[in-house]
Parts: sequence; structure tokens; C-alpha cells
Amino acid sequence: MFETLILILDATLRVSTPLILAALAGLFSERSGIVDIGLEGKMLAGAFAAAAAAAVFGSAWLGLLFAIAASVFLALIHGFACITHRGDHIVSGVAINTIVAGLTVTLGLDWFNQGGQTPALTGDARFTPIIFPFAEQLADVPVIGLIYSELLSGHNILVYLAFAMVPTTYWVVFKTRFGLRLRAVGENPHAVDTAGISVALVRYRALIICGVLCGIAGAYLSTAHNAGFLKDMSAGKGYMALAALIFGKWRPVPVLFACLLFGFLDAVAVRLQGVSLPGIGEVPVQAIEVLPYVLTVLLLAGFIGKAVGPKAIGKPYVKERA
Amino acid sequence: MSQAKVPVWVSVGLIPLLNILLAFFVSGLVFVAIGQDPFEAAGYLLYGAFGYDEGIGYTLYYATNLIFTGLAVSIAFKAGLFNIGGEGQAYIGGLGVGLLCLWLDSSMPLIIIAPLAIIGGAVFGAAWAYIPAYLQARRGSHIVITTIMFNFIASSLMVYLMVNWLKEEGMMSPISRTFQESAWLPYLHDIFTPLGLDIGDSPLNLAFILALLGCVIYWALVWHTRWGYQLRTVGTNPTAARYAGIDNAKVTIWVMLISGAFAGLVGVNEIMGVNHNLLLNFTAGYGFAGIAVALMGRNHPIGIILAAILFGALYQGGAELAFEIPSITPEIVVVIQGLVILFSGALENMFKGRIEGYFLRKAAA
Amino acid sequence: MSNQTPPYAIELEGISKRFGAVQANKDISLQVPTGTIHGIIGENGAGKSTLMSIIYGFYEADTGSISIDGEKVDIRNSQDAIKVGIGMVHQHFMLVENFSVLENIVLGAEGGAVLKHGLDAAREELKRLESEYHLDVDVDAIVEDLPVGLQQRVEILKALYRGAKILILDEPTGVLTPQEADHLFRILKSLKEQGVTVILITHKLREILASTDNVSVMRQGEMVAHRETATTDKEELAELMVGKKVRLKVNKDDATPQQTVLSAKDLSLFDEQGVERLKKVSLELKAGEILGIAGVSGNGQSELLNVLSGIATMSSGSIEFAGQTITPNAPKDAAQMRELKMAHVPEDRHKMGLVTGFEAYEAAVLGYHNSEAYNGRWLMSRKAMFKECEQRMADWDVRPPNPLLKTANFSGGNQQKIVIAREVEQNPDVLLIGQPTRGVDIGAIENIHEQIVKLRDAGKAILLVSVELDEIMALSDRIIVMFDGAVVGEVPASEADERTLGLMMANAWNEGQGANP
Amino acid sequence: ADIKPAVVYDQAGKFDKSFNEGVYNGITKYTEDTGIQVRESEPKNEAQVEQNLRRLAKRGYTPIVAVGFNMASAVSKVAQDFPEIQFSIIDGVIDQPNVQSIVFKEHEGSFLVGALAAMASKTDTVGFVGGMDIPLIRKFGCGYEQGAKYITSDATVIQNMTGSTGAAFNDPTKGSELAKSQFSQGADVVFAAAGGTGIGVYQAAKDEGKLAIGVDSNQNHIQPGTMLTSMVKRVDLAAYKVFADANAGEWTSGLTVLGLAEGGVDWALDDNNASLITEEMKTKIADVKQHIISGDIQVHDYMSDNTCNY
Ligand SMILES: Nc1ncnc2c1ncn2[C@@H]1O[C@H](COP(=O)(O)OP(=O)(O)OP(=O)(O)O)[C@@H](O)[C@H]1O
Ligand SMILES: Nc1ncnc2c1ncn2[C@@H]1O[C@H](COP(=O)(O)OP(=O)(O)OP(=O)(O)O)[C@@H](O)[C@H]1O
Ligand SMILES: [Mg+2]
Ligand SMILES: [Mg+2]
Repeated sequence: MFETLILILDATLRVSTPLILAALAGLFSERSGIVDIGLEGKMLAGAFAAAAAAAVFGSAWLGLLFAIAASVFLALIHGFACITHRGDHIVSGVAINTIVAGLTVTLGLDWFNQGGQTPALTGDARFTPIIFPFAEQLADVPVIGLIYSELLSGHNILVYLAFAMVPTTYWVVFKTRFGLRLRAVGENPHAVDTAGISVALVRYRALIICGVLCGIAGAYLSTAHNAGFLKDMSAGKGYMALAALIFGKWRPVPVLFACLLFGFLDAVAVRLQGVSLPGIGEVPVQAIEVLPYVLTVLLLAGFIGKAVGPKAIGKPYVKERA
Repeated sequence: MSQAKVPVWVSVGLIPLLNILLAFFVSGLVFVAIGQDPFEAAGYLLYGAFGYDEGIGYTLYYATNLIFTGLAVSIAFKAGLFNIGGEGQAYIGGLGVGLLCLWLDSSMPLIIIAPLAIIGGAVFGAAWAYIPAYLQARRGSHIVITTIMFNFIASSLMVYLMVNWLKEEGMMSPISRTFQESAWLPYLHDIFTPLGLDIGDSPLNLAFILALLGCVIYWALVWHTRWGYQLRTVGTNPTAARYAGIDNAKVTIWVMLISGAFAGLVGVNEIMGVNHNLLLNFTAGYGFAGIAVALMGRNHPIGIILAAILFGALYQGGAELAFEIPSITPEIVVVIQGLVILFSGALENMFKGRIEGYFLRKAAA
Repeated sequence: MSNQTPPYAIELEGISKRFGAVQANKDISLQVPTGTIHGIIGENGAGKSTLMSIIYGFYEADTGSISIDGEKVDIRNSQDAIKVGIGMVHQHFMLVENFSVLENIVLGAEGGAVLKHGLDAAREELKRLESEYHLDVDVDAIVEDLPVGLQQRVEILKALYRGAKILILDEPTGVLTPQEADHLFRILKSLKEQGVTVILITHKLREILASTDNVSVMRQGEMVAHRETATTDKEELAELMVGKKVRLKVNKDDATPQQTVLSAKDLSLFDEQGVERLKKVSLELKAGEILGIAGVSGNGQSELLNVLSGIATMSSGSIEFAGQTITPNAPKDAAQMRELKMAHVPEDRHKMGLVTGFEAYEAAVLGYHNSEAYNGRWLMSRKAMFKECEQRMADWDVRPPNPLLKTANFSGGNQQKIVIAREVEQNPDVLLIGQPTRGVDIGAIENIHEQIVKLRDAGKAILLVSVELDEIMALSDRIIVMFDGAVVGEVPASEADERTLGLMMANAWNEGQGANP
Repeated sequence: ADIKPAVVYDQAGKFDKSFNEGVYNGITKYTEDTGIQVRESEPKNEAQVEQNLRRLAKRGYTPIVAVGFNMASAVSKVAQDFPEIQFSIIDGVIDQPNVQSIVFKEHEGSFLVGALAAMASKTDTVGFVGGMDIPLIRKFGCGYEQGAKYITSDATVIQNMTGSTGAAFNDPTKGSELAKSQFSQGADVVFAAAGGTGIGVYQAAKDEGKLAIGVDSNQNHIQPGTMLTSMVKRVDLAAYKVFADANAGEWTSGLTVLGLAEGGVDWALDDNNASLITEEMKTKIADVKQHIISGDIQVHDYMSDNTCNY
């Protein structure tokens, strides 16, 4: 039983990693007042770029770099539309998601001729597990051994990075000058502007960070969790990350827990499948599959109530009406 | 204070045209990047979408779905609500249509089934929108999130129902039995051919007329009824709405019901008009495309029709393109769509400021 | 003037600015001597705020130049303005509401990438500033919890913290009690003594006369006159502003109150956070009288209006009106109250009274949109709405008289006319009217005040809420003062004077009596 | 004159690393062998399936191969309108005079790999990861379970489906999680009948040093060394044969069932998995195969009664 729990938690960490990265990405963007439903697209682009570069150069790290570059590029497009040209944030996000969904497959087909997939990655082209010192030796120590060797040890570096990003994000957002300006610009851009700070610049920076994090999330999908790119492999994770962000009320630590919850439900669902319950028989797959979504709705309705985001979110900052 | 105005042809003609041209230009670059001739491709695209009767029929058939979802997104938007759940509502609406057809097709004539199925689709779609609407209105749950969740839930529900209850015996894929012809919405070509008009053999059916009717209803409802007045008030200024004695929560719920109903009518086109059986994934992203259609159509029925036709043309022209040049993956059409959304939607202001400024100065001078 | 160049703190030459088709500033020149307080007045939309925003680098002028201390400077953004020593307190505060005072003050001047050091240093510096200028405020308080007067101090501190030598204040007293305003002017005076130059924008001629050294007048984007304050008077300034003679006093006879039409008993209201916003408020309103409610904004007046008009339901208490008893269990919404012939001109026309995206004829039926007059069987009658709107625009002199113009595009005064006309023309028994002249210029104020008195004389019951003591005293027959959600006193208009009311508004009546403020 | 053949792929596209790709391989080979070009088409939605079929028929392409059960209703409609055109549908059954229906006995092939899995398993626990939860995929699972139990009667067979929409065939992440879950429950051989999702399963097996079994085409090369085998379903042969028959004038309508006997399904042995397959296993499997062909072993077809009671 305990072992099962550890294994489920272990899977939870793996599954929630991209959610955490993407949700923190969204946090930076939305704290600055830019709605980002393009998390999905950026992640997918990152996944593709990472896998493509890793396949060509044989290095996961180069892949990561390309993923970040691709994702940041898209973030800048989003910024160009929403900040510079005051376009609608959601439309821009939808556009980016759509373009990426098509472009990854189109380019993939043209470059690799495998139906839009990238070649399977092996060796250095993937991020491999990091085994903590003495993990093997300690494995048999009751309780702690299992926690140490199974749960904590043996993930790839991006998993640790994702978790490290949570306190980092907290620190940046609440303890630094940039964070102060970031929060201010999402609440009242006029105040920021009159304080002599460029609203656009702060927002662009936030979007670049958002792009970097989404890129890492994407790279995780294709070069760490999996070994190659597949059409639509982000599979709605961007939207779930957004849900987690709102769920966590735009604060890093609660957002982390929201992501872990979603990851946990996913991990449990995987293990609940095909389990026959006495009397009821086998639970329909669909019922289990739908659980995280239903739970999200229930929690939103019941517990966290009204989620109030940054005040200026989604509103273009207009200084002069032409 | 004089109110200089930008000429109408500039704001509804020139600027959107420039945006779309730019989108096509960038699409052209993508074609070049993958080693295809963009002009040849554009030729196929245009020909496919508008070059022959059947192609036009397909374009309008896709447009039908997009008009429904565009209206759905738009009317919610008028009340300040972002309904991203058009996809799920359309899905469940189709379920409603399908169930009615399966139930009645052997016992009733079309003249009775058709209106019932239309109502069924609308009611099911509305019902699916009701819960997010209720949660938004009464519990303050974020409607964008709940509607996204309901898209996922709808798709699981449909699979469950199709696989366990509605699948035709012996059928490999989860797809219901085919309805009897009494539950087929007539194709427009079947209506026109006897009149001596050959409009080509396409899935375009009476649902298209229903979609146009929907636009008229939308127009009258939103701009010419008290109900629309309340809806627009809530959408632009909820505080003023309360001041005026308008129940925001009630309006929120009602408008989402109507929004869901519009989305649900996609089912009439797809299930009753084209497939003639209940199946999975017939919504194929129309709900999401509806967002772009609504915004590009500037939340006006005429605009929505035009935007829907543009997107319909892309779907159909894209299919033609992929068919004629098999080495082009059909996904490239998705790229073009995305670029159109980007340039005509998100970047609509890129030229606007400069061009309108030019005309304003000219008018003021 | 004389031959020697006076030491101007700031000098503008030929500033022009247009927004689209609106020429907001036209070839404006202005000279402000160092260490003076310089007033700027002008009607709504005259371009005052725009001009100040240009000085502060918020907007870039299309043409023209700015000199500071005799040197031409290039101000492209607020950063530049701050650098040359300009600080500004905006008409709408530029504060991040959920930040602490300290965070707001250091925003943009954090002094390092990590906040802590900057915050600590700022805390020290603020202590000094506060004691030097009597600008006490709790630096750890969250801004949205502070009363407006304090929020304004935060704005001033913000400017001073950045070393402002020129301080611009755009309509700073609109939201203050007379005492708070006095305090502000004392602060400005001590700033002046320290050599700070102050530019003050206000609609209140009294303040101009009391505290400025020079005054400039703007009209329709142009600078039309400069005066030394000592050489001018209210009448002249008013005429310069409006371009015609203005009567500054309300003509009104004594009231002849009749039967009670509305009586409220023990009204209490708790908000969503459970804070008690209204505390057992009771009042009676008679036909043919104007009952004024004085108080600093945020002391329950808005809530009172909301409860009386049906926008909010009281938590306890009851209202007797039109033969009905309204209680928490038998509430009536705003629409039902209108049917009982209660009209309501809300305090904030942008937030409540209008839908700025609507065209004038649509906005003109807000709240009465269900009325038979505007509706056919299925559809609303555009024709009926249109005709009535045209008629009212003519009657109320709304400019431009175009029912198809978007409400947002009318000037403040004309928007207010649209709202007041809408409510008054329904021939109500009771009129609730909040801040009828907030931000409205002198010319329009006169008109609105006349209309209110006319209604009273027609036997209507009028409840007037205003933070302008002048207005309350000029119009009311009876005055109630509210503080912290409760009624703290009632005075007949004849006995009311500014000082007494001001002290009651600060709930310092008892302590403050006799003491020198 | 040569035939003018065409093929319409399923919405998964011709490079799905599995089923469609098999057909594609068959076609490529046919073109190489004969020089006859095959017109390909990849519709992206339901409406396009019918549109493309109709268009190909209009332009006189025949025979037209439709890939996948999803196309059944479209083929049936179009075939009615173009009686002179020959249609072949793979994995679907349509009873029309100008339609050839080709189906496979996936359960037989699955039985074989199930048996192999049980033989290779040290824990007597084997896993099955299906793609979308539909009867066709359950058919794989059921055959696999029988095969495993045939070898080890008390073997545990853990079965999971990836999901319930088409996306379940394209979710390697979930595939990998499902596989890891099965490994943690003791499975050491996992059979994936899940299209692109399988990639994740094979990867997980590789990462954890367990064994995986491929599906449809020979997927042993994807993770050499940890792919125990693949359950091949020779859609390539089927497609090839359709064209070859048509060219020779021997194309016939009606039902074609391809099982072990016909070489339509089988298990794959090549350099990539040779080291994993012992002589003993080879003999045993050959024996089992013989028994199935001869009918001594009756493999239950899930789709015959929608249950897995054997
Ligand atoms: N950002 C802007 N975009 C477009 N027009 C503007 C903008 N700001 C001001 N205007 C217009 O410029 C003119 C001058 O406005 P401004 O705010 O400077 O007037 P004001 O004198 O401050 O009036 P008030 O007394 O009402 O504050 C008005 O017609 C106004 O509508
Ligand atoms: N203590 C201060 N007082 C006034 N202005 C300051 C102060 N510190 C910084 N600034 C101004 O704020 C602006 C931004 O500062 P700076 O360039 O150091 O930060 P940044 O690198 O843009 O921000 P960050 O490193 O936090 O992302 C600069 O133009 C600088 O003049
Ligand atoms: Mg102003
Ligand atoms: Mg720096």
C-alpha cells in the first residue's frame, strides 16, 4: 500500500512537472496583465523545437535551448499583438495555438518525413534520470529509503528545475524590484507609467520569462518525459495549467499545489483503470478520465469561490485614444 | 468638439483586407519554406473554395457550423462572457439531435422530426451551457475555466454513451445506426435540382438556412428587444445594469443558455444534415474557430457570416489543396487559419491606427 | 513684464496636442515663477489635465517646448519628468490599490534589484519627509484601506520622495473634507516655503483665490488669460472660463415641506466582507423639500443611496415608501422602486448612470427600458426612444443634440444632463441625487442647481448627497451629516456653516467644539 | 491498360507509425515493383472522407482502398453512387457488390504475442495498453490475455485503455505512465495496441529495463533490445494484393478475412529482438500457431459477442 502510494506520488511529480512550469509561465504573464491561453501552443512549439534540435544535434541541452527560443519567439508575437498593438489577448492566444498545431506538423513532415513526428530520441538527446547518491543502498531502509530512492531520486533535471522554480518565482515576484513592477503593472498600469516605468517593457519581460518557462515545459514533454515529438503532444496541458493558475489564485505556492493535485488525479486515474470494484465491477474509463475536470469544476464552485485575478488583466493599456 | 469619422469602406473594407492579405503573405512564406509554390497553392485554395458549385457548397457547409458557433461565442460576448465551451455545447447539442432522430425516425415524418430535432439540439446545447453559467452567476466560478472543463467532460460523456449505449451492434467504431431518411435534413441540391438549378453535389443542407435565420434572430434579439438591451447593459457595464434594476445573474444564465443553444445547432447541420448518424468528434474544432469568427465578425451577424465564409473557404480550399497536392500536409491549412486569426484578429490594430489616423486628419483638415 | 528674466521654474511655449480629431491643447504658453502656487482653471474638457500630463511626460506634445529653470528640457516620458524634478498628483490617483503605501512610494525608484534594501531606505527617508511636511501616513497600510485624503498624501509623498521641485496637483480637493482640504493647502504652503513650485488645477474658485499667487484660465484647449490672483475675483474668473457672465448663487425661496413620502428606519447594511457599511440609519423625507446629506465620501452615503433605490438590499431595517414596506424579507429591486416612482441620479455617472458604449437615445432609457412607452409587443420601439431623446435634448440643452452620438463622446456636464433629464422627466415622487455636479464646470452647475430647485418647488421630495459643502449648503433645506455609516447629526440649513459641518463630517464635533482647528 | 489505383488514409494520417503507415509501405512497394503510381489522399474530417472518395471515384480511380473502420459509412454511400468503381475497405465490413471488405483476425496474432509475453515474463504478470477504448482494441486485448493464460494459466494480465477519444492513439505520455503503472504492479512485458501512444510504452519499457511488444507493423526497431516482438497485421500485404489483383483482373468484392493461416497476422522476429527469443520460445510459438491454424486452439473474437469469455 505504502509502496503504491509512493509510486503514485512519483508519477504525480512526473506528470505535474510540465503543468508547474506552464502554470508559472502563465503566472508571470498574467501577473503583468496579459492573459495567456497560448501556453498550450508555446509548450507544443517548445516540444517540437526541442525534439527536432535534439534529433539533429544529438544533445538534449541544445534541444532545450531551441525550445526556449521557439517559445520565447511566440511569446514575443503575443506581446507584439497584445502589448504593442493592443489586440485581444484571447484571440492572440487562440491564433498562436492554432498556428503551432499546424506548423509543427508541417515542418516536422518537411524535415523528417515521418508524418510530422520527429525521430525517436536516444542517449544524450534526452534528459535522463539523476540518481541521488546512495539511492541504491538506501532503497531498502523502511519508509525513508523508499521515499528517498523512489520518490526523490531518479527524476531528470527538468523535474527538479520545475520544483525549484516555485520558490524562485515567489522570490522574484514578491521580493525584487522586477516583481514589484510586474505586480503593479498587472494591477494598475497607469500607476506604473506615471512612476516613470515603461509598461510595455515590463510586460514584454514578463512574457519572455513566460516563454522561457513554457519552452522548458515543452522540452520536458518531448526530450525528458517522452523521447520525441508527436503531433498535439501537449494534449490540453496548457489549459490545465491555466486552470491551475486560476485555482491557485495567481500565487506560486498554491499554484504548485493545484498542479500537484491535477497531476495526482491523473496518476491515480492511470492506476484506477481496469480495477474492478466489488459489486460495481469495472469503472468505466471515461468516468475516471473525467475526474480531474469534474473535480476542478466542483472545487471552483465550492471551495475557492470567486477567483479574482490581477485587476488590469486582459485589458490593453491605452494611454491615448486616437 | 467635431466628430470626424473614418469612412466606412476603410474600417470595414480596406483594413480587414490588408490584414488578410498579410496573413496570406506570411502563409506564402511558409509554403516557400517547405518548398511549395505559394501561387499554385493559392490557386487551388481559391478554386477549391469558390471555383465550382460543389466547392462553394462545401464552403457554405463549413460556414454553417461556423455561423452557429460564431453566434454562440458572440452573444455571450455581448454580455461580457467568454464562452470557450462552444465545442462541448455543439457536441452535446448533436447528441440531442441524434437521440431525437434515433427515437422518431421510424415513426414520424420529416416535417415533425425536423423542428423537434432543432429544438432538441438547442435544448441540449443550452443545458450543457447551463452549469457553467449557473456557477458563474451564482458562485462566481470563472466561466472560461468551467467551459473548458465542460468541453473535456462532454467529450468523455459522448464516448461513454456512444461506446456503451448508442453504438450500432456489429459496428467497429462507436457510431450509431444510420437514421431513416425521414430524419435527414434535405440537401440544398436536392431542393434546387427539381427547380432546374444545379448547385453541385455537396453536404450543404437546410441547416444553412437555419444558420442565416439564426443571424436574423440574433440581430433582432440583441439590438431590438428589451432583453437584448439588458444583455448589452450587463455586458458593457454591470454596475449600471444593477442600477437599472437588471438582474445580472439572470441575464448571465439566459445568455449562456442561448449561446449554448446556438452552438448546439451545429448538431443539426452535422448529424441530421450530413452524417445521418450519431458519431464521435463531429464538432472538429468548430467551437474554437467560432471564437475567431465572432471576433473577426466584430460581433455582428453580417460580420459573422462573412468571417464564417472566409473560414469555411479555408477549410474547403485547404481540403482541395491537400487533395490536389498530396505532398502538402493538410495541417498547413491550420497554419493559414491561425495566421488569419492572428493578423485579422489579434493584430487588427496594426494598420488601423495609422490608416484611420490618416483619414481622420484628412477629414479634419 | 519687466526686462530682467524672472526665474521661472517652468515655462511652456507653443504646446499643442491633438487626440485623433480632438485638439486638446492649442499653442499654449505658460510661465510659472519659482516658489509660487499657480492655479489653472477651465471648464470640463478645456485641456487642463492634458497639459499637465504633457509636462509630466505622460503624453508627448505634438509641438512646443518646455523649459525648467530657464533651460529647455526634452521630456519624453514620466521618467524624464521625474529626473528634472517634476512630480504630479493625478486627478485619478495613480496608486496600486492592493500594494502597501511603502510599495507604492518606491515603485519606480526602488534603488536596487532586490527590494529589501530599497524599502528599508525608503522607510527612513519617509520618516523625514513626513515630519518635515506634516504628511503622516502609516507606510505599511494597504492603500485601498486608506481614506481618499490619505491616499492623496501618498501621492504627494511619492512625488516628494522622488525629489520633486515642481508639484502638479490635478483637482486635488474634489474628494476631500473642508478640513482635509485645509490641511492640504497648509502642506502646499509649507512646500512653497521650502521653494517648491506648485501648479494647482481646480474648479473651485474659492480655493484659487485663497491659496494661489497667479492663475491661468483655459478654454477649449487654449490659454485665454493670466491673472495675478490678488488682482482678480470670482466673477471675473468665472466669466473668463465660460466666456459669458455667470451667476454664482442659487436663487431659491424657503421650502414648504408637506407630507412625509419616504421614511427609512434603522437601515443597516453589511458588505460581502461582513463589514457594516450602514449603521441604523433613519430618516424621513418630505414632499417639497431638499434633504442634503453631507459627509466625506466613503462614509455610507453611496450605500444609503443604493439601499433606498433598491440596488442593494438592507441587512436589517425597513423603508416605508408609496404605501409599501420594504424589508430584507420583502425587498424591491431598482426596477420595482422605479415603478413606485422613485428616481435616482447616481453618484458616479460613468460607473452607474450610463453605459458609455450606448448611443444617447439608448442611454436615455436606462432603467426605464421595460416601460410600455418604449416597447412594442416583441421589439423595442426605436422611434419612440429616439423622439423622446430628441425632445429632452432640446429641453435640457444637451450639446450636441444628437441622439445617435455615443454617450462616451459627450462632455461630463452634458452626460450629467442626460442622466438627470432621464430621471426627472419620469415625473418621480422622490428623487435621489448623488454628487449632481461632481467634475461639472461652473456653467453647467448653475443649470443643474436651478433644475433641482425647480423640482422641489414642484412638490417633489429630493434627497441630495454631495461631498461639496458649498453645494449642500446652497441647495438643502435640511442637512444630515453621515460619518462611518451612521447619521451623526442633523442641522437646519439656516443654521449650517462650513466649520460646524466640517467638524461633524470628521466626527470631531464634540471634541472639536471650541478648539482651534 | 494499367489500373488507376488510389488510397484514402484514415484521419491519423499515413505516418502514424502503425496502421496507416503499413498501408503506405505496401503501396510504396507496389509502386516500386510495378511503376504504377497510387493516388493518395489524407482527409482531415468526416466530411472530407466522403468528399475525397467521391472525387477520386469521379475521376475514375479504381480500385480505391479506404483505410480504417471509420470510413465504412462514407464508403458505403459513395460505392452506391459509383457502382462501376471498385472499393476495398480495410478493417470494415460493407456488403455491397462493388466493395471488398478486408478484416483481420487480430485476436489470433494477439494470442501469439500473449503467449510469447507469458513465456518471457519472470513475474507471470503481463500488461496490455490499448489506445482508444473500442471493441477493436478490446479484441487485441482479449486475444492477448488468452494467449498469456494459455501458457501460464494463472498469469495476471493487466489491461488499460489510454482513453476514449481518437487522441488516445496519440498520447505517448499517457502511454508511458500507463506502462510504468503496470510495471509497478509487477508486469514485465507490456503489449501496446495503441498507435502513437505505443511509442511512450516502448520508451518506458526501455527506461525501466522491461519488455514491450509492438503492434500493426514490425516495430522491433523502435527500441532494439527491449522490444520482445511485434504483432504484425499485414495491411501492407492486403493493400498490395488489392492492387495486384485488380491489375490482373482478379479483384473480387465480398469479405476477405486474413488470419494466421493467410499470413494476415503474425509475430515479428528480426535482428532487433533475436537475442530475446530463445529457441524454446520459437518452437512453442510455432506449435501454438499450428494449433490455431488447425483450429485446435479456438481464439475467442471479442467482437463476436462483445465479451471476453473464452
Ligand atoms: N487620452 C485621450 N484620448 C483622447 N482624447 C482625450 C484623451 N484625454 C483627453 N482627451 C480629450 O481632450 C480634451 C481635453 O481633456 P482634458 O482631460 O485635458 O480636460 P480637462 O480640462 O482636464 O477637463 P476636466 O475638468 O473634466 O478634468 C477633452 O475633449 C478630452 O475628451
Ligand atoms: N533609486 C532610484 N531612484 C530613481 N530612479 C531609479 C532608481 N533606481 C532605478 N531607477 C530608474 O528605474 C529605471 C530602471 O532601472 P534599471 O535599469 O536599473 O532597472 P532594470 O534593469 O530595467 O530592471 P530589473 O533589473 O529589475 O529588471 C532606470 O531608468 C532608473 O533610472
Ligand atoms: Mg482634468
Ligand atoms: Mg537591471
